[in-house]
Amino acid sequence: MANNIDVNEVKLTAKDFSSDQDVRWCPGCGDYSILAQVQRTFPDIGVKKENIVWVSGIGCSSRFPYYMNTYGFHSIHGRAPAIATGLKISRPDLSVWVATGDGDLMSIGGNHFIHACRKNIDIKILMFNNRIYGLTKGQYSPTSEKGKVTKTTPYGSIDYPFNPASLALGAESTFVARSLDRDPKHLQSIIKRAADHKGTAFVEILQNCNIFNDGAFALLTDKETKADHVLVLEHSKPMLFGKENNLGIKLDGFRPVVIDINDGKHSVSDVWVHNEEDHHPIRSFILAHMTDDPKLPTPIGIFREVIKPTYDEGITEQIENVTKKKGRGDLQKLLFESNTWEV
Amino acid sequence: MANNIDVNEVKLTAKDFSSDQDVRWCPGCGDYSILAQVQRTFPDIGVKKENIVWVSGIGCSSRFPYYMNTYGFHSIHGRAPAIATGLKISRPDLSVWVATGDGDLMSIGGNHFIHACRKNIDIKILMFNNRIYGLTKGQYSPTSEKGKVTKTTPYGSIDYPFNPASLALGAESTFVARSLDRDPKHLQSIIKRAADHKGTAFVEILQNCNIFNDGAFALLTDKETKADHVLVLEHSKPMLFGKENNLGIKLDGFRPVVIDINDGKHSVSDVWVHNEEDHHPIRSFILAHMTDDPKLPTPIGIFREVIKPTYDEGITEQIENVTKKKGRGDLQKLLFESNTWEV
Amino acid sequence: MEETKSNGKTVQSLNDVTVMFAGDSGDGMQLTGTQFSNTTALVGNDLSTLPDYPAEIRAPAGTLYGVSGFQLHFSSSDIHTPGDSPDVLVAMNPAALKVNLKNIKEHALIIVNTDSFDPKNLKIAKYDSNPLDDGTLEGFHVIHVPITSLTTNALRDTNLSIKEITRSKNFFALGMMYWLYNRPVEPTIEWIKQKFAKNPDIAAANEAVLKAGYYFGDQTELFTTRYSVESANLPKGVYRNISGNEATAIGLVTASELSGLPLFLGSYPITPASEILQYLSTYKNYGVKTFQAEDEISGIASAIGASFGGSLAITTTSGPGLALKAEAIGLAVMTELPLVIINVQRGGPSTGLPTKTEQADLLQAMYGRNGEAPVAVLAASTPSDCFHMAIEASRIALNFMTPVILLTDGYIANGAEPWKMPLIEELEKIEVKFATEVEGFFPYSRNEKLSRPWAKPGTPGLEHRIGGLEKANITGNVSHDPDNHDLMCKLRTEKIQRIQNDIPELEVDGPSKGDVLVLGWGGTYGSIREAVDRVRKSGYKVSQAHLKYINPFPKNTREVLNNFKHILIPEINLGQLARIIRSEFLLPVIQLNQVRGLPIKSVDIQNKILEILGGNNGK
Amino acid sequence: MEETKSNGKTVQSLNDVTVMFAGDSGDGMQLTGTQFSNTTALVGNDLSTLPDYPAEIRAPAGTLYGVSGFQLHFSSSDIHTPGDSPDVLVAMNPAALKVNLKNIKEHALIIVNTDSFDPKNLKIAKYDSNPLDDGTLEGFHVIHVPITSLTTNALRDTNLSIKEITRSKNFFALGMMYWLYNRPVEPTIEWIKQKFAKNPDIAAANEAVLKAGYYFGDQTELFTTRYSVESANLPKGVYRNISGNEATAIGLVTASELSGLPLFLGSYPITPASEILQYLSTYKNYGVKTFQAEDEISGIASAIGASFGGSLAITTTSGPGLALKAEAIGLAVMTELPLVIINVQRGGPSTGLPTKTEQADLLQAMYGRNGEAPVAVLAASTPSDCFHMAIEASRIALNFMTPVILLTDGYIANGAEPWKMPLIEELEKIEVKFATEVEGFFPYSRNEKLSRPWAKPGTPGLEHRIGGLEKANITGNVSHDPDNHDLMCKLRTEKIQRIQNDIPELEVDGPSKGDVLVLGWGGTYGSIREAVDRVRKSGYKVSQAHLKYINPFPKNTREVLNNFKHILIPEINLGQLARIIRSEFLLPVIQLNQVRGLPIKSVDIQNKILEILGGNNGK
Ligand SMILES: Cc1ncc(C[n+]2csc(CCOP(=O)(O)OP(=O)(O)O)c2C)c(N)n1
Ligand SMILES: Cc1ncc(C[n+]2csc(CCOP(=O)(O)OP(=O)(O)O)c2C)c(N)n1
Ligand code: SF4
Ligand code: SF4
Ligand SMILES: [Mg+2]
Ligand SMILES: [Mg+2]
Repeated sequence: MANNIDVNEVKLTAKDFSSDQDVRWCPGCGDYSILAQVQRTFPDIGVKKENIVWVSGIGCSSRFPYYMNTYGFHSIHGRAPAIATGLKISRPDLSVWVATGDGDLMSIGGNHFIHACRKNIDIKILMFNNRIYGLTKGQYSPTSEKGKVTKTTPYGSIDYPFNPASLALGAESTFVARSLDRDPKHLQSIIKRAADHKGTAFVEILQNCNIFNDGAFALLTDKETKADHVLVLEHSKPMLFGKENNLGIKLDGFRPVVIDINDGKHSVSDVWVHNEEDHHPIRSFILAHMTDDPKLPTPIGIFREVIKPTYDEGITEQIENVTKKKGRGDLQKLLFESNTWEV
Repeated sequence: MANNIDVNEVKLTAKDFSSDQDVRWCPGCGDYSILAQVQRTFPDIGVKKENIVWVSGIGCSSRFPYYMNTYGFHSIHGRAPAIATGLKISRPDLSVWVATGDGDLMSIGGNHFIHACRKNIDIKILMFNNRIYGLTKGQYSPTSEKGKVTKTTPYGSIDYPFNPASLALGAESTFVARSLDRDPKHLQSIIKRAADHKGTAFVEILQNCNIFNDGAFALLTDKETKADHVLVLEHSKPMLFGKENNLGIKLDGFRPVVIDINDGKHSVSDVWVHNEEDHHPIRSFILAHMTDDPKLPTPIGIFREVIKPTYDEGITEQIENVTKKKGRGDLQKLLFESNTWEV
Repeated sequence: MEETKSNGKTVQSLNDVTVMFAGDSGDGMQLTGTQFSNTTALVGNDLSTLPDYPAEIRAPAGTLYGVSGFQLHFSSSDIHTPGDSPDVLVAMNPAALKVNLKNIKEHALIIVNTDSFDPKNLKIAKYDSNPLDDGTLEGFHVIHVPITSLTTNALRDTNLSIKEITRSKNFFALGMMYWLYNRPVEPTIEWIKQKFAKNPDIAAANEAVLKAGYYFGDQTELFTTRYSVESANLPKGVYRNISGNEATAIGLVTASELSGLPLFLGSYPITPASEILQYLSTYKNYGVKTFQAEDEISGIASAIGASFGGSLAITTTSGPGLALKAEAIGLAVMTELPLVIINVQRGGPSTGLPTKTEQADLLQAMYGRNGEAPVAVLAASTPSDCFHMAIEASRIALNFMTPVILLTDGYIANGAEPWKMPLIEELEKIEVKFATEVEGFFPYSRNEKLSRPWAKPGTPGLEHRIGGLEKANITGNVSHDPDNHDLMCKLRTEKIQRIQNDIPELEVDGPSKGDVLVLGWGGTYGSIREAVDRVRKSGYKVSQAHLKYINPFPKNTREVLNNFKHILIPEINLGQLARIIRSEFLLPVIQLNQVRGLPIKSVDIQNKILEILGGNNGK
Repeated sequence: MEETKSNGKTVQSLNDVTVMFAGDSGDGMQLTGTQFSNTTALVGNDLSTLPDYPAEIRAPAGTLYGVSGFQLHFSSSDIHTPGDSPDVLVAMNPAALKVNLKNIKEHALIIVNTDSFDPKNLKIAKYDSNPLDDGTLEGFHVIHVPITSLTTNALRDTNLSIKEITRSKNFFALGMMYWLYNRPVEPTIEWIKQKFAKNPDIAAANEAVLKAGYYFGDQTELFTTRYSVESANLPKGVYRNISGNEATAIGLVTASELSGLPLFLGSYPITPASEILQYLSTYKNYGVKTFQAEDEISGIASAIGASFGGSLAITTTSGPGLALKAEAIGLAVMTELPLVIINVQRGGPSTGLPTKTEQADLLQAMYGRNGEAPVAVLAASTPSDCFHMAIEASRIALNFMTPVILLTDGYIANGAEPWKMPLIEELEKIEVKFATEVEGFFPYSRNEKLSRPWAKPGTPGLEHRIGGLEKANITGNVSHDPDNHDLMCKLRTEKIQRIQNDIPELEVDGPSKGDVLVLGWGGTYGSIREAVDRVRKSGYKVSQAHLKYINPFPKNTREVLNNFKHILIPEINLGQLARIIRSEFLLPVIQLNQVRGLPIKSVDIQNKILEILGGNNGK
């Protein structure tokens, strides 16, 4: 792990990360898988259990910390990024994770989210996107598709959804990724990469709420359809997908289009090669906006990772510099420093 | 004006839009010019004075409504977009404008801003970006450059600023533009275009705060430097700039670079042609991120304009449809409609 | 209790019964309870309900925290609470039995679904041995019914899956209860047909199971007695069963109609208030505009914008949401715009007990803002009273150009009671006059109510600016003048005070002078009323007064209170009204405070009254 | 008033003087006032200041609303307020004269900059004729000084621009006042040299002008009398002049040192609290971390995060910001994390009068949250008291694992007074013990203070989860149990109550029994103290008690109050402490309420006391 955080001596197992609390999600909820993948991954991120903190807001997803045998804080709706920010700044030695939902992070918590991204606060944000408010029983969320019929939109919603990756990129997040509750291996790899990233890591996890929005991502997870609808991004590899891995993404100007590399007209060399390390945000913005076009597959994987100093590094460095220059503060001096007189 | 709003019969003048209140900004403040350009433009936007409402938050910039002889609401810090949203949805017949600052809109008001963009609420947002908190006397703002020394950052700020256009585009704003307090003509043209846009119009106005951040945009406004540092975007025109209009923007992949069309190696046909109507957000995102690169000029003008149904249109249409289907609601029926019995 | 014979079974006539349907959250207990309530209402009983569901959406099957309950009290006479303790418990699984056992009456009737008492479920419910045969239930009247098997049996010839079949077992229980309490199955069959119109197989199955349950009651030897509860002697009129949230929603639409103003709701979902937003979003053809905002602040801010635009503007929320709206309420106070803020109180502090009831937001409603920022505070007392109080809140907001906070709570919001509906034409109109005259228009001039003119955008010549900075009296310009500020603070306070002239006096139920007055507010009405009734029945004199207007208090409040030696204030908080009464009237009051997330039990109030009266408990 | 002669002028010795420096916001009046204060402190007077500046940053020159004032009261004896009305007004322009005229003493000395009384400025100040010669100033002792020309004269040989030259005219006024009140110019010269180290031309010019003003005083015939105010008899020690905001900041750093915990401040700028954030951001080498958040909610949320991580966590704000923090304060209550919330009160409601003082957030601090969410509430009484109360707030937060709201206000935050500084080593340490033992660790177990253990992340074996849902007693697991909730609500309340054991008793200044006790809280201390002193000097008996701990009250509060026939509570609100006292102790209290954005005048309190005592006003 790229962090300045203590590493483990003893190898832990997934079970070590499981708390003694009953898991209270609905049977069949995608959150179970996310929990399992985190628990499976965490022994490998090289951080001691006691140095990990999970912070969450309110929502089904935000119950997550209760089930992790680490430090945890189930806070109030939307504020997890802000709480995590204060925790990380004050305790750079901790590995700070945020578990949140599409409502928690993108609705009420939107401002804290974009500011965390902007400041490159070294926290990892896993957003469980089920495109619905689960805990409050099925109102539409800012990621619900337009026209959605829910309890608060009996005639269909009229607002356009956020594109979470686009919003994160617009706010300059240094790590933007997407994964699926139903693709355990992929999800594990992304969690691991988020852990390794030094800076704000935003991971959108498409998650099925089988009670209020069942099948929202069926196209991407059903055996028959997923190969044709999911594009797995891999660094420095051409963007290929499809049942026979014959489909590729080609760039037509800024617009990605689908080509068939076996149609005689195209070849793999026409296919756009993924580069997650591109510092310029445009490439990742194109990837983020692929979901605007129903003809394109949905990319999963790491859209981009950029390394730049984090906020906590900055503040630590500044304190060191000032202290070097002025010496460690002496309180009595502070009091007596200006315009004093004696009686 | 493309809006469904009553048009004027009598031609008004700038003076008609000036209220009886003393203008209380500091002498020399860039806000004066913005006010003047708005007052000069408004007789031409074709909306009756009484059908215009200015809503603002708190800040020097947010004093704006007091000086406009229209309806006005000087509200609380950060909430202007939300108040304007309720006003516009409930009164689609009004032309609703938001005057705000970089702190008001991008700090405390960030969430309302991105949600207004996402929902395509038909309001016009003029953000006076002086990269500082003026009214509270000089703390840094979310648009202040990194390393900025201010009252709250005596050793320099450590956070990265927002790129306002990038944030607006990430949140899917349908109209994104930038102008300068010190370029009256340009500013007038942009205000006019914002008025004409049906949907959320976001206009960043770079504004000099001569008290707390004097000269922040000097490069872009000083006679000697501006030609080389400002790129004026014009629809379907090649992006040329420079004292002799000999410099152009060429696209190198996704990256804009500066070329000299008179250097013998390049010609005007190498220059990227602006298309503000491009529906795909990538082009405008590249423009927004030109300010990341100090070698590039700062674009002003309209980054993009996209037309799609607004929220208020959606809600009006839905009400009409439902009413057509079910008939205008009858309250007595509503009461008696379900499971009644008589005693 | 009369007894007659019918169909070989004894028929016992009861005055009132409290039934608890309890099962897994997936067992459909809320639906069962609601159907039983509706049918019970149709047969003319008075009734009161208390749904109680877990915070989890679908807690894992069989767990104690996953138990969902629906308590229902019905009677042949006037009643006011869902009953302190159930006479009958229908327990669909061991967890439901365990959770409710401590709360049911001695000798209560317990109907259990024996099929679910298998080792797995017993273990999940943390039973070491089977309570059905280890003596746990001694003293109760227990009836063992293999509900799951009987349901499966009834549907063995259908093509439904096992999952679908077992899901309909609640209808078996419902049918059985219909038989037991002598109610018709037809209304529910009607409902099933409508509800599952698109799925006739399921409709047919549910109907079959419902009937199977009913016939099982009739034929089994397990039931030797059948009960009848005569219809209550309610005032003449057309009734429906209504919950507080629905009544609130309808009340708001009614206020919109009475005032002639379009309704705008800006809101963010939160339990237990979301339903008001949900109901209102279905009323599009009443011209209602609902806006699901990005958060509570935007919810109220959008409503303030709509109010500025001339709508009847509403925002709805619950506790933590009200906290978030505090700053914006202050803006509405300063700009003197009409605004109705509805707070459905739930258990706090913080996220607290989100699905439980409480009355602990009164002081927040009164004082939870910076500066001297008085608003009107109202509280609804029963589910159907929410209708009237929603209209009252709107009327006061519009007449006095002020924010009004209407407090309801989780109990009356989710609970239901029969409601004699009004005729709309008989309701009083709400007069609203927008300013239109340019001559003499000043945004902060005032009428005799101290209310300022409302000039909405679009009115030529009345262009003006308002905002959160202190306003100069009359002109409404920004003013930093010290004396003006003092004056304006006092004017705003006095305006709220003058609402006293426009609200009913505080009524006393019982003698207007005496030893004990039980003073309540909001959702405790029923519990207090029932306690007072019972104490009176045992021959004591006691009076009740219930505050629905808290800021300002009704004009005669001091007079009412001064006429009693003791004032008892029961509240589901640590004494918030008591605090206000003490400071307002300098009267020592006796408090009864329980903060248990549940309605206060009538019996506890009853005992407290008797204690004050000096009688021994319960005599 | 002794008189002596010196240098051909009479020297009159005064006990105390109140001076008002007033001019355009660009005229540097705040700087002038501050310099005069500092020098006055150095010569050993007691003093108290009241800066008063417009909400506008640089209001257009010459306007009435653009006037900036600095009032300063200094004395040879103990004083407590910036003075009710100035004895001397230095008016740099017509607007400054007009704004202050109604407030100065009869026969006051007025020094005017005659150069600025030109037609343009007179018009902007809305004077129809020149007040210097139309009789307006009759009865005052007016001294005409062409300050601008004299300044220009003094600098005619420099290379400075006209703008630079006129900008230094405030130093002329300052020099003149130094001469008039017999204070040395050297400290200011020192300061000028430091301040303008990088700009020696400006430094030289300012020094020259300062001296020019001084000599002008000496040589002109306009002044026939010079005044001297002897140094006050202050307790021995090292002093500095300190404002409330600076004292708060230093107090917090001190608390960090005393507790051994790193300081974290999460805050969002807001007048008049921003300075605390600004001061703390300069203390990087004390390990202080300041985080300028995106809004007030993030300010407190980040502090809660830091508190969970084991820091001494602070958030600072003013009224509207406190409203925004309400929900998160509830979270800190439920999670029982130490947190200091500092609210520098300003004029409300809503944006109100952002640069003025007020005491109207007391009820918000007490009750402005959903549910039963008690926190400790403290209030500082004077600028230097902010230092002590910041430490007290930190101590209570850390010892009781609770949020503490410390109230200060714009007046004491911006005002300054001489402060006898403590020796750090003599201050009591704040004991903090983090949990480390795995054995027997339960997140919600409690010690005798009812405080729960603080186990910070990084401690092996103590991994645990907290949150905003109701907690089970001891284990801290989520609990929906009714009885547990009731218990926890009561435990949280009792915990705050137990703070009584750890705070000083309420002291009575004056007889502990009597007719009148003047009870105050927070920033009114000085006004009350001065009023009480004066009433006593006229031979009456009156006592004073000042509450710095409001929730809980000191243990002996009831006893103190019961010993007096009348309790007078002066407040800069509509009676917020009065309301609490009435409900808490059922005592009728007499209120004196002014909401004028300014400190209450001592004379008004004095008159009220006399009225209660039955004396005719002022005897
Ligand atoms: C201040 C506040 N507002 C509203 C709520 C109600 N609330 C709880 S969770 C939630 C939405 C949750 O949606 P999401 O974050 O998508 O989580 P999910 O349940 O879908 O996992 C809402 C609106 C609350 N608890 N607090
Ligand atoms: C809730 C709240 N928080 C903080 C403030 C203090 N405040 C007033 S204006 C402002 C920032 C203004 O910055 P900006 O929007 O950039 O406006 P400018 O003055 O620079 O035009 C702040 C922090 C406030 N009035 N209300
Ligand atoms: S409601 Fe949806 S998101 Fe919530 S636990 Fe159930 S299935 Fe999961
Ligand atoms: S402080 Fe800056 S932004 Fe504000 S009025 Fe003055 S110059 Fe303009
Ligand atoms: Mg969700
Ligand atoms: Mg600004």
